[in-house]
This record gives sequence, structure tokens and C-alpha cells, in this order.
Amino acid sequence: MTALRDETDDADIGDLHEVVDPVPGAGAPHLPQQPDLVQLLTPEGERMEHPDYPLDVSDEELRGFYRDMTLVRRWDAEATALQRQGELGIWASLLGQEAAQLGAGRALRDSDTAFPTYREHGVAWARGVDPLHVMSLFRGVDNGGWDPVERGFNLYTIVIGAQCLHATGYAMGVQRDGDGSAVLAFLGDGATSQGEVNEAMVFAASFDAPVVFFCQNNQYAISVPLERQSKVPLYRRAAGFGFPGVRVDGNDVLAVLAVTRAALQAAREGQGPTFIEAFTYRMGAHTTSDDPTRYRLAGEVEEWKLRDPIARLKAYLSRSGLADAAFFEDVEAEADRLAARIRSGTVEMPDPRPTAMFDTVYAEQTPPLAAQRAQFEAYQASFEGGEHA
Amino acid sequence: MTALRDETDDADIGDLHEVVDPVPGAGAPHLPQQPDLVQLLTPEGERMEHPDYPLDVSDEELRGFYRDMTLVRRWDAEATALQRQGELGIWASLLGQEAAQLGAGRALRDSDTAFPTYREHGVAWARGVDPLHVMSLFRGVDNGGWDPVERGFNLYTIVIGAQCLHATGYAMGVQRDGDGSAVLAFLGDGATSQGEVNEAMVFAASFDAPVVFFCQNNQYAISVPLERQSKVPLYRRAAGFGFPGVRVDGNDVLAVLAVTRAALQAAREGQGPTFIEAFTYRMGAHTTSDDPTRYRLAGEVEEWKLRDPIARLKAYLSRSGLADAAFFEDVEAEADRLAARIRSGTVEMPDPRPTAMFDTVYAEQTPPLAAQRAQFEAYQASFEGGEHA
Amino acid sequence: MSAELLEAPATTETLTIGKALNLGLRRAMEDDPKVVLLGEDIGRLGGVFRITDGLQKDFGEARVVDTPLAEAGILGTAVGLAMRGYRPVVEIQFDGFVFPAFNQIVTQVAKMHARSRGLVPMPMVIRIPFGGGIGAVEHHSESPEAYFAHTPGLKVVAVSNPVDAYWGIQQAIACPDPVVFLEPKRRYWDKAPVDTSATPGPLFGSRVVRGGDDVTVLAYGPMVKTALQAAEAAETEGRSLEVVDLRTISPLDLEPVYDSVRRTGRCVVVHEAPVTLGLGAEIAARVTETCFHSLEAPVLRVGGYDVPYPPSKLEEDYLPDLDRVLDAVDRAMGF
Amino acid sequence: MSAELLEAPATTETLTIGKALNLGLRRAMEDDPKVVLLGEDIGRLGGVFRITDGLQKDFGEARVVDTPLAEAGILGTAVGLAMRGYRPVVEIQFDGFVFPAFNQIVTQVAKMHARSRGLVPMPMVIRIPFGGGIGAVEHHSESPEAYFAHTPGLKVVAVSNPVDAYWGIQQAIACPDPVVFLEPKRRYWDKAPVDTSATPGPLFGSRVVRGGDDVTVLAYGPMVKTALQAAEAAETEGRSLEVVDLRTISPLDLEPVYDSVRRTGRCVVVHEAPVTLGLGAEIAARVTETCFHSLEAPVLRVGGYDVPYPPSKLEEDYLPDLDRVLDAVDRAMGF
Ligand SMILES: Cc1ncc(C[n+]2csc(CCOP(=O)(O)OP(=O)(O)O)c2C)c(N)n1
Ligand SMILES: Cc1ncc(C[n+]2csc(CCOP(=O)(O)OP(=O)(O)O)c2C)c(N)n1
Ligand SMILES: [Mg+2]
Ligand SMILES: [Mg+2]
Repeated sequence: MTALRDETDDADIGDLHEVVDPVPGAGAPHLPQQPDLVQLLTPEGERMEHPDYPLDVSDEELRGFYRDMTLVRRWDAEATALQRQGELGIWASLLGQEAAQLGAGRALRDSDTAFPTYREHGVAWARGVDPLHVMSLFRGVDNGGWDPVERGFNLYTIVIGAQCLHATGYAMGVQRDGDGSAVLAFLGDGATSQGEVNEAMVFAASFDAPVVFFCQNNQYAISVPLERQSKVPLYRRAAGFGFPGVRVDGNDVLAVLAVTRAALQAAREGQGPTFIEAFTYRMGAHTTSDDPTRYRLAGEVEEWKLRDPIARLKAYLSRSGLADAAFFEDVEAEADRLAARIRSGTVEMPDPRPTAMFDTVYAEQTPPLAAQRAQFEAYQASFEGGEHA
Repeated sequence: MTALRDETDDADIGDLHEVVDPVPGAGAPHLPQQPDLVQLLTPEGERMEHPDYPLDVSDEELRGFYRDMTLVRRWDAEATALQRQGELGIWASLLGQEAAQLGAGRALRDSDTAFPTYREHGVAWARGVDPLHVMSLFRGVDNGGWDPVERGFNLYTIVIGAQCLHATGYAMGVQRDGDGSAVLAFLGDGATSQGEVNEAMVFAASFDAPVVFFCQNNQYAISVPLERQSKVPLYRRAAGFGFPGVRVDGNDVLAVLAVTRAALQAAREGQGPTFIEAFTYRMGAHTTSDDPTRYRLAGEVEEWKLRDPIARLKAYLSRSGLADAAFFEDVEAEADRLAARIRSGTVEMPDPRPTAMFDTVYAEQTPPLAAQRAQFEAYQASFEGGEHA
Repeated sequence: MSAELLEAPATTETLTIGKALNLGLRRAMEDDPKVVLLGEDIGRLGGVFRITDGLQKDFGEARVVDTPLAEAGILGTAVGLAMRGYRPVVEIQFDGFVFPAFNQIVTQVAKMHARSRGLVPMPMVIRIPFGGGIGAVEHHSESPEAYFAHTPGLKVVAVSNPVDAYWGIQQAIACPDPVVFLEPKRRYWDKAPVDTSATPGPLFGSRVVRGGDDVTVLAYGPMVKTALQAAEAAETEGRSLEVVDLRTISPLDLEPVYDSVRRTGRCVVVHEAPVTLGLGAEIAARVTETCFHSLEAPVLRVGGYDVPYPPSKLEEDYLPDLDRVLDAVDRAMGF
Repeated sequence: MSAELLEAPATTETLTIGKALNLGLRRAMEDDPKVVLLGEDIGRLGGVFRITDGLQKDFGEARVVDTPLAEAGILGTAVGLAMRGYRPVVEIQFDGFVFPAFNQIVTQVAKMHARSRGLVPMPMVIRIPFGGGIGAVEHHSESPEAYFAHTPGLKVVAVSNPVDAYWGIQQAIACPDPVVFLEPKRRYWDKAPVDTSATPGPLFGSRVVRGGDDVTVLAYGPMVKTALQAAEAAETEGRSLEVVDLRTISPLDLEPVYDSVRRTGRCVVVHEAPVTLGLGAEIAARVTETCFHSLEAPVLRVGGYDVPYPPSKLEEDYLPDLDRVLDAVDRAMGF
């Protein structure tokens, strides 16, 4: 059956080994280059140009990225610590994915809208969401304390992939409104296997919806490595649905910014969807409940440390004289203040009112639920009166 | 945003017009050739060779195909007539898709297994299913009267796309058993949009399952034309999941046979799945409940008549002297006999036992359902006794 | 009296349920440009039951959208449209095809308002032609209402007549919450006069549609007609049934039922869905709790058997009919 | 007496529910080579609750399959495997993630045997860690059992203790029908002695786990412990509760319940799922119909409120607990 198999072997869908390699070269000197990877900043902090993605970025913005990523990483570390101390129910760390998230988040305009998974704390930061409004979710106080409409940043979605359809539908609305904004849907590598995510690609392509699918391929879905989801690079999925896919070095904040901006701009201009695969790595556990030593080797993590997204930007800033020691110290100090605020804000967070659970089930309350609420209040009151004591 | 869009324009995912054209050239002289279409028999009945799909087929087999397709078409016409006369609840016609179905059906070995939709009467025929066992479904007597295990032909699946996952799972079982058989999953063009179908491709690719997805692109999902589901040719979907896709002239029984055989052989050999797009046309209504004049022009149907699957084989058989008038007359006579048998068998079909509905819900009957059955019987008996009369 | 008033066109028309829905949708689309219809075959074809006939022609493809063949996709994009300020009205082609969309309905549509503390409302209507009796093949005759009624965050209604169809669809669209709107497909062709200038009653209310003293019979959607036929037949035997059209399935409006049962002391609930955990279960539990001392007999349930909907040659045996309602009434009287 | 018998190893071990499930799965896999496990993270990781710990290592990747992240895919391929003669045991990682697979479960798994007139059996176990109380985020604390119990063609069980976990999982796997197997996730760490050489009782049977005379309290899964605690507390107040562990949710085995209620005249049903159309509704309806003349009070229900499962800081307010059970008992006694 040579005829069909030949097609598998051609450049278009071959290269199986590239992905089976647990740490495909994202530019580390000892690893093979990926010809299809967009990169503007090497792991050593060298600035590169890419013919398709010229990037104009001010010194101020570059320092801003360093600050963003450092603060977000510190927040993440503080949250992990707070979980260990019992102050959070769980925490999903973004460690290692700061560049992917800040690059994507900063590519958005104010009027754009993002649809995150549960790990996009960096994007939340870029959208001006108060970290405490994210902490409240993981503390079990609410399902996210920010205003999704005001922030242009939807609430976290925990059911894998469901938000890709929401983003697509929202983009269909944007299209009808004709206001030139765009929509960014986040998803993980594991999520690409969900039917709903593939349906989102069908709808987005069919309606030319102004939506960009931003997939952080962090190599794992909990314990399951990428190759269980796909043996070919994920960005190639898009072509089969009729729109472009591109792979970017997800640990390179500049490349992510450039590629995401270009895709959003195309969406704005009516050119339809794009799929971006940000090739990155989950440096920590899936969540604080996870034990990654059960399914991956320490050496793999070590190799990825060589591609740290913050270290490379720091190297570039230092080397090119864009930032000095004082700048880096300032950022550290700011990170300390942020961490302190997050800590105190979290531990002092008031518990929700118990009756809250009845009050926003519906926009128009129903008589039976109002009655249940009243019974609940009477029942609670009976304890205060000592009836059940 | 030129960078990304350039990719859309390249040969790999471009050619949007090809599909937007309502009647893309499947070889009719006045229509453009599709370079990516496998064809072994032109609409005019000329035999062609394809470098990748050499086909060895005996004269007997060729005549057999003519007979198969003619008998199945006659069955289809009889069923439509029976529905009009109130003898069937509904009928889903395969008119125009005979070559796709017989070519695929005959590519199967006895030990292979097929998973149809609700329209694969031609495949049922090839699998030796008694037409009356299909009629009983559309008459409302049962959900298909054949033995799916014995026939290697699963029951019809009406929930669009669900069977693609069953086929994939079944193929995973075949793989474990190592018996060298293969699995053929049928689906329509509309079905390609279902999440479950795309998940089937994910699983099939991930596990190298010996399954072939055979998509009859008959250009419509009820009233919805193909371009609503996909703006690029459907066979290209597969590459994004990491396995080959191929488009075959679905009205060319020889090409369908060759391509499907090759794909099944690859599956047998452990090379994993293939996606086949059989490019064809639904000549009739979606079902007898449908009125296609509401959504398509008569001219389109006329154009497709030039590509009739049976006419082209007849032309080839006549021209090459493989069959004479007596042969064609014999087949007609056989078709008459078949139609008569289907008619009488359908109208004489006994109604099912009312208690049947309780008896196969579970392999191990439950006490509450047994009790319901007993109540039902007592209740029915009360009428016979005249209690409620 | 002004000439205009005298010349005012007649506002009462005799309509089928199908046509009433079509006109109700049309009026809702005229009233609110944010109303967008999504579904399979609803545009050019006008839907397999023609409920959206002519709407794409008049309102355009941006407002009446023929979608790809994917129910999760339809529901999920509708969620996004609702977030963007639209009021999507989704058609599920047949009851049995709502399940691919179940995840979006249960985990997203139903929870979004609560999840967001009310910041993201989900005004959305999910239209489903439901129930059996049309001689169809598998998956075309199901009654999935209990799944939705068990899901907090959804509202569920079932209409039984052209008047409720006409007003109900407009009220459901105007409702700020997601409404599963069940249409009795085998009654689509039932006719009644509809006064399109009347003031409709509330959407989420049940209604006594026939007075009676002996047994209270509850039904909704297609079974209301069956219950009324049973009441008529019972009358000839000197038995007086009060029939309540529940109309709203979630929230349930049972005050009129309690009032009735306190008088009759007997209650029968009728629906097509399997009896086990069908609406009858919930109603029986509530009526018993509320009217315990008035009940002369347990609340009895008439429903589909606990089997997959059978091939159509058996559907008459499967579906509750006049006789089975009367049988239950007899049993209730026998306690 | 032979030396072998004397030297036989102790067959009673103290196990957690989690470990009992793990051992039960292991034994089922040893007994039948056709048993195949499928799920997300069940292989190398051993499952997020470690229920499948060590099984991939010992039985290989062909029998313990880490699947792609797609629940419909898992269930749909399991259907195919079952058709091919395998006995798939599927793990849904958390209750809230069963909904993407709902279409396959309701339209395929549940109907295949009936559709094929018994020619295509569906021996399959769908394991779901269910219920709340673990302080988790959204979608990790749901109780979806009523959806399944309302679906003809499925069987549904919920275990409450290590003994039933150990035997139940083996019996469910041996069952020729599809079984939704609900595991009380917050009780995974509860311990009890398990005699692995005992002869287990039937899978589809309820069981009186504590005798009593005043009120019959019914529970299943995680609420059995709560009910037993309530019974203990009630005893100190001189009130005697009979507690029944339903164990099987579909089919319901209510004969022991009827017997009990005929004695006590009062019945309370407890579950975590929302009250409306939860199992309590069905049980109330049946108990009332069957024991009408014995009932001194209506069957009362204690369940989750009809709201989406709240953020974990509120779950103690949401979930039925000892006090809410006692409160219902008080109300039942007050009738
Ligand atoms: C529908 C569904 N199934 C299962 C889960 C449990 N789950 C949570 S995260 C996760 C893995 C997600 O992997 P990926 O998409 O790669 O995102 P990542 O966590 O790596 O960012 C799984 C299986 C879920 N949340 N939703
Ligand atoms: C899940 C689901 N949604 C909707 C339907 C209703 N329906 C039956 S056939 C059909 C169109 C199918 O189109 P296609 O896949 O192209 O197959 P064809 O009928 O053209 O052979 C639709 C929408 C269904 N059967 N299942
Ligand atoms: Mg991942
Ligand atoms: Mg089609």
C-alpha cells in the first residue's frame, strides 16, 4: 500500500520523530533546530529576525515584559506556597509558561477578549485582573472574582476545551458587530483531542470568525505526554480545517507577541482564524495535587531550564544594556511587595455568604428556589437559636 | 499579516474554489479535472490507470459490480415506492452512491467489519445482509434485522458520527487479537463536523488502529452544502491528525475498490488509519421526508447524471465486449424478481410482539423491569377480556 | 370611535402549533435585533419541521444561521454569542440529538450565570421538538426533559397548544435565563385560534385546563391533549377529572396542583418519558409532601416504560394513551 | 485437616476503599484477559486517585490504556472494544467530566443491547469518582447518578465501603450489562477489613446496615456514613433509625425498604445530588405507592439544594450532613 503511505512520509505530515523526542529543540545549542519554529530571541538571549514576523518593540516594553514575567512567576510561587500551607484548595502553576502567556496577553488590545483555561494567570495579569481575584477561585471562595466583561477576560474554564467554542461564538458576535476587535482562545495540548475543540475549528473556519486559537503545548496533559494526543506537530491540525497554523517558541516572549499580534490582526481584517502552537514546557507539577516524578524524568526538566523564558530576556536586557542591576533589583522588590499583598489578601479573604449560592443561579429567581433559600435560612437560624445545639 | 495568510494560499490548503463550485469536476468533459482525484473509469466509461492504484479485477467481478449496483438501485427505488404507499415510515435513498458503496463493500474481506451510517444499503448488500432486514428498520419493526456479528456489518447508526468511535475501538480490539483483519467506518460529509468523528481520528492515529474512515461526500448534509462543513477538501482533514487522506471518484466503482483495498491492506499491515473521501452526489432527496427542491437547483442534479456510476460501468462493459444485451436483460429480470420479493416481504412482515420491548433491554433482566412487563401483559390482557372495551 | 380602530385588522388567526412558533419567532426577531437563530437546516430549508420557514429569507444569513453538523458546536457558539450580548435561539433537530450538546448545556449554559455571580447572563432558548407518536426511526421520539429539569440553572417549558406556542416562544426569548423549550412534535399540526394582540399569562405557570372533582390529572406538552381526551371519556362514565397543563417543568408551578389535589384527594401524572425518575417522580414526591393529609390514594404515574423507545410499530404500546390514563384513574379511585 | 489449609494466608486485610478497588480491578484482570482499562492518566500515573496504581506496570499498555484527552472518545472506543468481545472498564477522571461522553453513554452504550435484540451485548463498567466534600474546584464534586438512573439500559451502583468496593467492582465487570460504577471519592481513604475469600452478596441488592424502629433512612455512596452517624446521634436522643444502604441505584432494590417502612411508617432519603428529580424523588414515589397505608408521614428528602455545586467554602452548607438528616427525621416524626 505504498501510494497512501508515501503521503505520510512527505514533508507535510511526516517528521514523527520530531515530536516523539521528549525535548524537541527549541533552540538549545545541543538540540536540533526546528525549522518550523518561529523564534526572535534565542535561549542564550540573542535577538533574531524572522522574515515573516518583524517586531517593533520599545525598550520600555521589553523591560515591561521582564517585569511582568518576574512578577507573575513570583505570584505563582507564592500561590504554591499558600497551597502547601492549606490556604488554597489547589493551585495550577504556570511555571515555565510565562513567555507564552505574557506574549499572548500583551498582543491583545483593550477591546479584544480572551477565553482562558485554568492556568492563564499570566494572561490574567496582562488583562489587569487582580491576582487576588484569581486566588479566590483556588481558595474556594468563588469561581473567579473578576468581572469578565469589564476585563475582556472570561472566567476560567475547567471543562477541557469548552471555552474554544465560546470564543468562536463570541467572535461570531464580534463579526456581526463589526467593531474590529478579535478574540483569543487558550487551550492546552491535551485539549486538542477534545471533540468540542475540533468543532470550534470547524465553526471558526466555516464562518471566518475573528478568533485565534492559542495552544500552549507544554508537552503534557497531566501525566500524558503529547504524543498520545498527536504524532504530528499540533499546529498542523489547522490546515485540515482550512486555516493556517504556526508554531512559535513559547518560551520566547517576543516571538509569541509577534505571532499572536499578526494572527489577531488577520482576524480583525476578516481573514478568519489562526491556530498558534506555543511550544513550551510545564516546569512544575500539573497542579499542587500532582506528582510529576511518577511520569517524567528529572533530566527532562533540567534540559528545559536551559530555555527558561525569563532568563533569556534577562540575558538580552543585560547584554544590550537595556536594563541594569538597579532595574532588576527594583523588580525583585516589587515582586516581594506583590507576594506579600497576595499572601495577606488571601489569608484574610472573607468566606462567602452561605445564601450566595441561591442568589445568582438565575437572573430571575424562581419561586421554588426562593423557598429553598428561605428554608435554608430558617434552618441555619435554628442553630443560632441553639435548637440543634 | 502576510506571513500566516501566505500559508493559506499555498497548494496545501488552498483551492477554495474547487469546493465552492457546486459540481467540481469528477471527470465530466466540460468540467475541470481535479488533480487530486483518483479515477480508474471515466464518466464516459473509459478505463484509466493510476500509478498508485493498479487494479486487477476479473471480467466476472466487473459484471458482478454491474449486477450489484443495478440490483441495489432497484431495491432503493422499490423502497422509495413502498414508503410513498405507506409501507415504510421513511426511506434514506442511496441513489447515485452505488459505486461508492459497492466499491467499498467489496474491498472488505469476510473477516473484516464495517460500521455503516443509515444509508449504506449497498454495503449491506455486499455483506450479504438480506434487504428485508434493512426494510424492517425503515418499517419500524426493529432497528435492523440482521446479525451484525455474523455479517461483519454493524447495525445502522443514526446519531451522526457515533459509529466512527465504535469502529476505532473495534479496530483497537482487532489489533489486540492480531488476526489481520481490518475495519471500515462509514460517514458522510456532514459528519466530519461532529466532535466525535474528530476524536475517532485522534484515537485511531494515536493507537495506529487498523481502521479506514470512508467518507461519502455526497455534497449535502440534508440541505446544508459541503462548504458549510469545510472550505477545503475533506480528505485533507486527515493529515492534521497524522495519517493519510485520499480523494477518490466516488462514482467510479473501480477506483473506490482499489483505494479502499489499499487502505484496508495498510491497516492490516499495521500502518494505521486512512481517510478516504469518496467524491459523489446524493441524486435523490435526503430521505423520503425531504424536499430537495427547496435548497438545490435541478441543473445541478442534471450535471451529476452525466457521471452516473452505473451508466459508466455499463458503457465500459458494452464497449469492451465484456457483457452483451442478454447479460443486461438478465440483470434487469433479476432486479424485477428482487423488487417483487422486497415488496411482498415488506408488506407481509409481521408486527413485533409488544412485550419484545422489555426483553432485550438488559442481558440480565432486572426485577423492576420484569414487573413492568408483567403489569403490561396484565393490562393488555384486560382488553382482551373486554374490561376496558 | 376612530376610523383606525374600526379598521384594525383581525388579530385572531387560526394557527397550527408549528405556524404559531414560526410567527412567534418572527415577532421576536422583529422586536429585538439581537435575536439570532442557529441550527441545522433552519435556513434555506426552514427546518425539517419548517418552524423557521421564511425567516432566513427575511432576516438574512447573519440572523438565521445554518450551522455545521455539530450540536456541541451549536450550543457552545451560542454561549459565546450570548456572552457578546446576543440572544441565541438554537434548534436541536430532534430530541435524540441533544446529547452531543449535553456537556455544553449542563456544564456551561446552566452554570455560567452562577459561575460569574450574575455578571454573565445566558439568555438563550434551546428549542427541541420532543416526544414520539410520529412513526419515526430511533432517536427521533425521545423525551429528555427530566435531564434538564434535574439541572439547576436551566428553565424548562413544554407547550401544548398554538396559543402557548406563539406567546411562549417570545417569552422564552425575552427571559434572561436559558430556557429549554420543548415542542410537542406530533402536535405541530394541531390548530387553534390565536389572538396575537392579547396579553399572555406568565411563561412559568401551570394552568387548570379543565375543571373536575374526582381526580387531578397532570400533563404537559403532547400529553395534555391525551389527558383532556381521557377526561372527556371519563365524563361519559360519570367521573370528573380536573386536568392541569403544567406548562413549566422547571421551575415547577405546583400551587394550582396542590389546590386541586386538596379538593380531589387523588392525582395522576402523565408523561411520555420513562417513569423512573421522570417528572412524575418529582411531582409525586412534592404533592405527597405538601398534601399528605388530603391524599386518598398515592400519586400514580403513567409514563413510558423503562425501556429504550421502541421501534415505531410498538410505539402505541409504549406511549401513554387515553386508556392508560383511565386505568390509572381507576386505580387511584380504587385506593 | 491438610497442611495447606492450615498454612493458608490470612484472607482478611484492612483496606481503604481506594485500595480495595485497586485490588478488585487487579483480580478481575487476572481472572479475565478480556478486561481492558481505559482512561486519562490511569497508566503511568495510576490515576489521579491512584485507583489503578501499578496495573499498567503489571498488565502492560495494551490492557491499561492511557487515552487521549477526550471522554466521548474513551466511551465510544470502549463500545467498539465491547463489540469485539472485550470488557472495557473506563475511568472518568471526575464526575463533572462525564458529560462530554454523555451522548455515547445514553444513545449508544445504553441502547446497543436492545437495538440489536440482544445480539450485541455491552459489558462495560464506567467508573466515576463522584460527590463532593473534598474542597475541590468546580466540576469536581458532582453527583450525576439521576441522569443515568433515568436512562433505560444502564445499571448504576454506588459503593459505600471497602468490602463492597472490592467485590462490587469485580461483580460489575462480570455483569453482562453496562454498569455505571460510582465511587464515593471523599471516602476513598475510609478503611475496613475485607475478607478476599468470602462469597459476596449480589451486586444489585440493597442492604439494611443498621436496624431501627422509628424512621427508615435510605442512603448510598458517601451518604451511608452520614446516615449511620445520624443514627448514632439519634440513639443518644432515644430515637431509633433503621439505615438502608441502597447500593444499587438502577435497578432499585426496594423490597427491604418496603419491609422497613411498613414497620417504621416513616422514611427519609439522603443524597448529595440536587433534590429535584434526584433519586429521592423516585424512591418517595415508589415507597408511597407501595406502602401508602403504612405511612405516617410523607417520605422526606435530604439532598443538595437546586443550585450548581457551590465553591468549596460553601460545600459544607450545601451538602447533607448529620444535622440535616436529623432535622428531616424530626420533621418526619412531627407529622
Ligand atoms: C473534560 C475534562 N476532562 C478531564 C479533565 C481533567 N483534567 C484537568 S487538566 C487535564 C489535562 C489538560 O491538559 P492540557 O490541555 O495539555 O492543559 P495543561 O493542563 O497542560 O495546561 C485533565 C485531563 C477536565 N478538566 N475536563
Ligand atoms: C447527532 C445528529 N444530529 C443531527 C441528526 C439529523 N440528521 C440526520 S442525517 C443528517 C445529515 C447528515 O449528513 P451527512 O453526514 O453528509 O450524511 P448523508 O445524509 O448526506 O449521507 C442530519 C443532520 C442526526 N441524525 N444526528
Ligand atoms: Mg498540556
Ligand atoms: Mg452528505
